Amino acid sequence: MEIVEIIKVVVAGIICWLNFVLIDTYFGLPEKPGVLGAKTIGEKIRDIGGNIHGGYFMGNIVCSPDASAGTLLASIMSYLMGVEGGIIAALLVWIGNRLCADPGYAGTIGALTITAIIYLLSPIIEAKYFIAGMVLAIFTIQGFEHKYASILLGKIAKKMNRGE
Amino acid sequence: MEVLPLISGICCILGGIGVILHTNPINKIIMFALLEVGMIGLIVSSYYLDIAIISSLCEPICTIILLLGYLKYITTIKKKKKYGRDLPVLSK
Amino acid sequence: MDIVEIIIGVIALLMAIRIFLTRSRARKLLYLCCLSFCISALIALYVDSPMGGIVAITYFVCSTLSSNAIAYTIEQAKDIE
Amino acid sequence: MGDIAILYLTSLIISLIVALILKLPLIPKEKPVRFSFQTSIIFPTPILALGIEAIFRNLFGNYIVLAVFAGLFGALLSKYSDKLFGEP
Repeated sequence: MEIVEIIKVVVAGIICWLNFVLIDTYFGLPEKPGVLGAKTIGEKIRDIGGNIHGGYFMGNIVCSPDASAGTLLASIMSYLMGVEGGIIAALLVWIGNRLCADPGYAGTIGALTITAIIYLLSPIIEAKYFIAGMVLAIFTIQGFEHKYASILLGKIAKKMNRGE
Repeated sequence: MEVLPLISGICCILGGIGVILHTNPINKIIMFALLEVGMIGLIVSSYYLDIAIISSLCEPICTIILLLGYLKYITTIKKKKKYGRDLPVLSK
Repeated sequence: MDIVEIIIGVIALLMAIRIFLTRSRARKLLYLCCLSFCISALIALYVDSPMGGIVAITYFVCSTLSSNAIAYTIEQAKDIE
Repeated sequence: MGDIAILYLTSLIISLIVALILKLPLIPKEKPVRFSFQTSIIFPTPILALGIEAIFRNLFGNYIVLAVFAGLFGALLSKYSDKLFGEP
């Protein structure tokens, strides 16, 4: 039975990865550093041999709650409260975004889309596996190997016409 | 054997050692943030949820006060060095 | 002991050790961000009631504010020196 | 099920009407849209109204009056968010 659970976690992780990377790239995170702190992280990533636009992406995730935070918090609230929890999470993520001097398009739209996906997939994959999947997805970008992750993010940004 | 108290305890111990061992002030503040992470985890693991909300609201405020003090310290050192370079005129 | 909690716990342990060992200041912030994702998920899985969700959201937003301030200060300190 | 849908629809429609009365623009005037801080009818107003309605329904119960107030508060929060959070 453990094998089935691990397969569910991996599939949920792939869905969450596609969700937050595509939404963040579409709303222009790799294009420019939104706040001053993201600039220094991007230049640091460039110094160790990565891509500068991937570095801006990582810095913007650290400095304000974007679609990654929206995905995690909406899956937590929909595990605890059902569909209404996702809407409450979208409201609170918008307030957090405005506190960090960010327009807040990416966070709320990411939260609403993951709520819809969890509601559609709930007979097959429960919301508990999406939490672990989101942690696994953020681990592959922020925690595993910064150089290659930033090169991959830069290629995706170039393909979607955001940044160079 | 639960997972949350175990991870929080390890974070507290590592943060406490790191605050002593690192020498750069920014590194000390980052290690202090790691210690606060473990502290909030330990509070939640004994179900004191209201205290957890209050302490996680107060955490960025105390970090910002420490950082303001650090910036003031750097600026003071810079000004004193410039003033010290001008001083030898008096000592001649 | 659930398989979901074990996966998140292993990732959190790895991140705590990597924060302690990395030398660069800017890369420590990236690992700290990943650690706060893990702790926020663990809080929600441990408490298992709507109040736990409120605690998780409050904790995550406030830790983001704190790391925003630290990154801003690194840039300012580089400017002054 | 039908009652809950009616409550959410009420708060959504009330928030749109109040936003029209307060003269919010339909979409932000600055281009490109994804970097502008200006609030408009399409983006934050319906989400704020639905979120406040969800919080009210979980705290106090299913009343139609609370849905009307939720729509009113959502539109007001969307209009005056610049004064509340500070200009960027």
